[in-house]
Amino acid sequence: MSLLEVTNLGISFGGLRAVDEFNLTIEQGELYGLIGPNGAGKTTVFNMLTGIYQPTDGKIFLDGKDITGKKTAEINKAGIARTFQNIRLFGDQSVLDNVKIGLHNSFDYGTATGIFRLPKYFNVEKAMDEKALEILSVFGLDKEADVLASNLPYGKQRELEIARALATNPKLLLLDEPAAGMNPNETKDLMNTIALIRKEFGVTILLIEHDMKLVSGICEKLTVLNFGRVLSQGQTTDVLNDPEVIKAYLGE
Amino acid sequence: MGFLTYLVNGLSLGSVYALIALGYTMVYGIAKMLNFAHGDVIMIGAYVVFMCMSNSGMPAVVSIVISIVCCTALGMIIEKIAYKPLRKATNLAVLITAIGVSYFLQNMALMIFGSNPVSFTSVINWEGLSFADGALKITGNAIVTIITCVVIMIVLMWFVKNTKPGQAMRAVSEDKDAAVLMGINVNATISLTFAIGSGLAAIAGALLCSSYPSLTPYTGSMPGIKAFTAAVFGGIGSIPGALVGGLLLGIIEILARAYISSQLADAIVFAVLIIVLLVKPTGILGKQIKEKV
Amino acid sequence: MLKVEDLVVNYGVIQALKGISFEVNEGEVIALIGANGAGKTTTLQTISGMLTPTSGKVLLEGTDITKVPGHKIVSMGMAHVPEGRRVFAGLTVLENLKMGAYTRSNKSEIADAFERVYESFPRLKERQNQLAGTLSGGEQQMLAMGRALMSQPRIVLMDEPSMGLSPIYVEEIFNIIESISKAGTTVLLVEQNAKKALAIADRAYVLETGNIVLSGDATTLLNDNSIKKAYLGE
Amino acid sequence: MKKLNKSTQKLITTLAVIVVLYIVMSIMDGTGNLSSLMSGLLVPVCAYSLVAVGLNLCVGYLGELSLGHAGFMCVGAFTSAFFSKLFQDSIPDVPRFILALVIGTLMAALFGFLIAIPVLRLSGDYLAIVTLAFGEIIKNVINVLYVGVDSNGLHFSIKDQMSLGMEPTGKMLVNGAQGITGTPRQSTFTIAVLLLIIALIVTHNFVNSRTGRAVKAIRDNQIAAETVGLPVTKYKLVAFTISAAIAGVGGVLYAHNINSLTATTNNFGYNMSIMILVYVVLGGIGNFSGSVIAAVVLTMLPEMLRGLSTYRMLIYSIVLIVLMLFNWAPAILKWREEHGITTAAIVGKFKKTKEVR
Amino acid sequence: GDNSASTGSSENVDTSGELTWKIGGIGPTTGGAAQYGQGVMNAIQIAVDEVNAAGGINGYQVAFNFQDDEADPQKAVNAYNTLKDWGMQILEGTVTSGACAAVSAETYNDRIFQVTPSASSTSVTEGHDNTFQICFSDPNQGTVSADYIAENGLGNKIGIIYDSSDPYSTGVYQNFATEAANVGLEIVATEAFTADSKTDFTTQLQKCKDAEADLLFLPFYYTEGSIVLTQANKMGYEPTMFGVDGFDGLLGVENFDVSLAEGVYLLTPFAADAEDEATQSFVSKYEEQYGGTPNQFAADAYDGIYILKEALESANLTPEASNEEICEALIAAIQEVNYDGLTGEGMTWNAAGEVSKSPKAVIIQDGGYVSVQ
Ligand SMILES: Nc1ncnc2c1ncn2[C@@H]1O[C@H](COP(=O)(O)OP(=O)(O)OP(=O)(O)O)[C@@H](O)[C@H]1O
Ligand SMILES: Nc1ncnc2c1ncn2[C@@H]1O[C@H](COP(=O)(O)OP(=O)(O)OP(=O)(O)O)[C@@H](O)[C@H]1O
Ligand SMILES: [Mg+2]
Ligand SMILES: [Mg+2]
Repeated sequence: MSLLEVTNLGISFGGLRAVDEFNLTIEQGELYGLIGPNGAGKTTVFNMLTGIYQPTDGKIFLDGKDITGKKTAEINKAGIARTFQNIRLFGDQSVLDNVKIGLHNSFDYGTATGIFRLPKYFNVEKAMDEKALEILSVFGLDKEADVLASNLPYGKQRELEIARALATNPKLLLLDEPAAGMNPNETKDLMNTIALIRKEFGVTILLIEHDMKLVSGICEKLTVLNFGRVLSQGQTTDVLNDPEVIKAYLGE
Repeated sequence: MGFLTYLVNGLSLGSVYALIALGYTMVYGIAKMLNFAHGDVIMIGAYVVFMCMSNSGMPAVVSIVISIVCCTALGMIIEKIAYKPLRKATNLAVLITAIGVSYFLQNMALMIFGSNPVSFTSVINWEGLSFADGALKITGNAIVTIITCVVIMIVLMWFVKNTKPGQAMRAVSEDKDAAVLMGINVNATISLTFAIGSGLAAIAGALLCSSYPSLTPYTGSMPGIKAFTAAVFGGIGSIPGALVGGLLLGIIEILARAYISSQLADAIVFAVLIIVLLVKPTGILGKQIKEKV
Repeated sequence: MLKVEDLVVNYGVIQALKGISFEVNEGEVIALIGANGAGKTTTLQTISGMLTPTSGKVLLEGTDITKVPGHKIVSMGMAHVPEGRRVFAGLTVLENLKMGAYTRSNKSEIADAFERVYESFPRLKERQNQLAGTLSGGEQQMLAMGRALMSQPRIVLMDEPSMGLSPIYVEEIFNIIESISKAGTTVLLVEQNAKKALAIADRAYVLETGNIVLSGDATTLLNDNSIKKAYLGE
Repeated sequence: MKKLNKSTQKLITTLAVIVVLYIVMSIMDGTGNLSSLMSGLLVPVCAYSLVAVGLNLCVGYLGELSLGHAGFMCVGAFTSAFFSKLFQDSIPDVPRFILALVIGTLMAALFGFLIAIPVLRLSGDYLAIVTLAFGEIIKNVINVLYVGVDSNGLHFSIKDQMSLGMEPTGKMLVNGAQGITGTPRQSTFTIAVLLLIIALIVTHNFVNSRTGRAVKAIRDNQIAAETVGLPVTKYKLVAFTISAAIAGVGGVLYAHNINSLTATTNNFGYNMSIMILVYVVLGGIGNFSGSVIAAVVLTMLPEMLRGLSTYRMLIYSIVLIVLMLFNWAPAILKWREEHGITTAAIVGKFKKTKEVR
Repeated sequence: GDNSASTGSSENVDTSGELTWKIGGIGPTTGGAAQYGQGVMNAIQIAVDEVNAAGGINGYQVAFNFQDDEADPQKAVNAYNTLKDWGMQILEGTVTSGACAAVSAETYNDRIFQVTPSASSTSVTEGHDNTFQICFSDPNQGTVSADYIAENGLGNKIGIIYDSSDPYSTGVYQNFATEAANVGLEIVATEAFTADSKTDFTTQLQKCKDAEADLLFLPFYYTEGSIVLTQANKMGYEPTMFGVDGFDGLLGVENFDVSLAEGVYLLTPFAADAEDEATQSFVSKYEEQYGGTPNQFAADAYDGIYILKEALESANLTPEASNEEICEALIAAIQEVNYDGLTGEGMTWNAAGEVSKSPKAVIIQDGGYVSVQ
């Protein structure tokens, strides 16, 4: 069974058909790319996969389970985590706390335990701190654990967002333009990090990116969206050589 | 006939709310602040009209013009001293300062005008219209207030949509920093907004006290709160929303008092407000902008 | 045309710019490159008056504009494509573009500007009446760029204008920069895509943690090994 | 870890200061060295502080502006006073007060919870106006609520006293606009300080717990909070309910300190809600100790200004504006930083931490 | 306009050295009820000045200190405590019922003697042996009004409008309604308003009009009264208007068209245009010092000082006595007092703290009060 199976997904905004008849199958462990011109509907697909938008048509299955129309939080619990095209961190909280919020559902103690500081509070908090630092260290962010998230430079914020998403222990990780605003060297580092987290956390990754170096460098398969519809789908090299794709997206 | 009478009463009460709400919404929509002192500027405006008209015997129109000038200046001064320094602070800080300004104006008025109520001479001399042999009366005050409201609403909408300063206001309301990058003078724009809002307050003061003729230093505070409610009801920031919200609030208040319970009318008005907002979370005409992710 | 002298900018205790100086001549395209957090955005924001420097001077055509309020600087002929796009989310695309032309009053000039922007970004024309806040990331970037061009500036500051754009549009953006430069507009360009930026720039400055560490002719820098290694990813 | 310690440290400092003040005040009061005015203000100040702490949880951590917290205070006050009146002669003082406290708190929490379910779907100023509306409804209903007791049991009316149909010997418990008169005076300074300390600890522990973190996350970015799997509605409810409950405790204290409990605009209407909001904002959004300081200072201020006679409220309003500018205007803050006139320097160790931005 | 606010000084007898009587006053001098509190403050000041000029009470001068309570119970208690710190021995206050109930519990505990010029609710005096009212109590006013209307056949169908958020107004209304039932008056409409909506009475008036009420009973203050009269006039509704003591002051509203008040009955112990010398002297002093016409609140307050004086003199007290001694002695003494003042002749007090004076029903004619007893 595939990890993610999307059939005939569609959504309209007023008169605009932003996504139409979108199909996608991702197998466990794949690193999958979603590309396409600006305004093709890529972010909208992410929004539907995570329940932020309700699709007007189609079905989404994760691990065989139908998650169409579920609430965002439930979808996350079912195993999908994401980052955002415009970074959305908890800016007024520390880097460490950002990750601990990601860990929220993996560790448990009740509100009353917290208010009365029962022993369980201290144990669980300690375990959360350790786990969070462990995740942060993958990104080399553990040294900045106490810094306010909004004071991090842009690139680090993107990494923190990935760390936070990983903390929710997802099966599928959605990354929306993770390399935007990074220079080629930083992008290279990011590619290594993505490879590393895939190995370490065993997650499947679906990413949107306009940086072809990153896409061709790490994605195994690609889907190209154009005007809300699938233009091409398949192995990365095949897709990138598809004349339609070159014409609509890559140029040259 | 009873119902029609109540409806007319509701309309005339509502039109006063609407007039005040227009000023609220104007300032809120552009400067993104709840100007809790607005009601008190109205009170000052009413006193100025009263002084000019009843104490100095000037004609109503002249009095109102003087009052508009005074209130406009007052609004701009308040903005400059109390609000402008907090431009970059949280909105709540300005809200609290506005409360301070509200207390200040009330107590200032108390010192100057004393605590005794004065009976306000209506600025409108017209008896109004009378239908069905006097069984249904619409007072001149009500008619003038409603017409004033509609005219002001149309002018404001036109102004904001079609003039340069209006455009600047919209840009400032969206994003002050980006507005600067368009070459817009944010301070001047906000100051202008306050000037307009306070000028409207003068008119509102004159018409409020013409319909409800007792004037004290605290006259503005309750209508201020009600009008704020009306502005939210109609969709705060929306100019036609202020009109609709004000009128509806007035009508609901009167009908609740007439048909349900005069003791619980206030509670009923607020309950209706809550219900409407639950169904339409951004008010009747407020635009619902879903954040794009 | 633009001269920056010994600029120091602080965010509270953090010193983001530690006294940088550089110059942009009339008609030039100057690239400002540097890693994340180097201070590029801070530099542009200080020039256009969004930030006040702790010390130092900014001169525009010889006049000191350090203390001039932001909106006046814009009316002096400077436009700024800000980081993070900063489009007016609640206004339509058309209204956003109109805002761009706020300082202009000549109707036919504005009409021309519209035409040119629509020509460069046909997508914006298609979406004239869509609220800017609901545009896709790339579309918003186009709008930010188009809005800045609406004022027909003599000098334009661009903060990562190619960010989030698809490869075709990245090409397009650089073409546009070249063409407005040809038409006489001076450009100060901040770009992560240093290779492309250097390719169209006349000169470039390299910023590192608040200091200018290198400067020179763009083609020379493009072939500089340390630059290649640090910023071009080669 | 370091940050947590810092905020705990701050809490401990605050509590230490409160305890010291408590001891000093109690000794002065006991030895007759405290003026009647001060001694009379001890309990009300604690009550207002409590409500401010409750509201600060809502404004500072939930990130929602409530203009109806006086309503929750009102619920706490009236339900507890009602209970105390009803059982004035049948339950001994101490257990009755404890029960009244529990009832007032729970009722305020219940109202908070019920209000929150619909209200938290709204945001920003819409939420503010609905909470304001709620507070006004409570006030309005209490003003026309008549409850009496006689040998036939309880009688209720929302019209007037006559429609209760009571026996002549019956006792009025809630008498419309006259409210509740003769509530036993049981709020002592000791109880008030104790409750305030508990509230400070509870709120501190809450915002630094797993739930509190989630609440802050929701405040900072609701969509992001949802995508990391936080049940947004649940946590908003929890925070709002706790916030209302604390306001209710303030109400209980207030009610058991005054003979005539009425619901007017000034003591339980929007004027009071706004006053409490003033404490919260002036003291620092998210800064609980700050709320307490602001509540104390602003309650004392008009009393201290009594010597100025009619200029009193005028001066008060000017001081309020100046204080706001002094504490919030960015330009002044910068100037203060440069000249070392920080909050820390002014109010000893009560300094603002990073989390209180 | 009148600027009584700025001239009202609350403490102007120097208390240095010599022993004085310390009399405190409490009432709203700011906030929505400020006009009532300021009137009381000014009147007490006049009385105190007169008493001092005439040699004081039992040979001791009187020091007077008035504190603002914004008509709020808690603030009233604060004001009371401020006065206690000042050394107050006797309290004349507070002006409004809700606040007064809170303070009278305090004076009761502290054993400080208290008279209130205007707080008419029974909750003020109930269970407090030390508190005495100078104004009519709510039950008194309500009952007397109903009786008077019935006896004189002023109206057949009665409409009532009252302020349901005000203890005073509800108190009078309830007693009126109860007594009305006893004397067989028909009440055809009972409408309320609240502090939050006290400017628009058109609906309430309309409902009374629709119910064909020919007499409106209006137990509230003159500020709202002036609006009710204006709005009824605009509607062309002309029932007999019957106010209680709160209506006194109506004619003093600046710029008010007094012709609207023609034929209004009210129950007031005081008429500012009365011919007697005491009233004339008081009114002229008031007008001279503070501007504006004093109303019944002021007159009651003025009487209050003289009543205290009489009681103190009959008990033969000096300021050396403790508060408690003064209190106990005055409780006994005031019940023996029989005082002729601005607000009534032969005023006496019972142990419950209620005044017995004959309420004067007056009718407004030609812009002045005409007694219709
Ligand atoms: N809430 C909305 N209302 C109206 N139109 C919308 C909304 N959200 C998205 N759109 C439109 O749908 C289309 C797809 O947007 P989407 O954000 O998915 O594009 P994208 O493929 O992510 O593009 P980019 O690469 O530029 O980020 C765009 O044309 C956009 O304007
Ligand atoms: N508002 C702020 N408050 C505090 N520090 C800030 C703020 N804005 C920027 N900084 C810090 O100032 C330094 C320079 O930031 P700037 O945004 O100018 O960098 P940049 O070169 O534009 O980086 P990027 O490539 O990420 O856009 C960074 O260390 C950043 O963390
Ligand atoms: Mg996108
Ligand atoms: Mg930048």
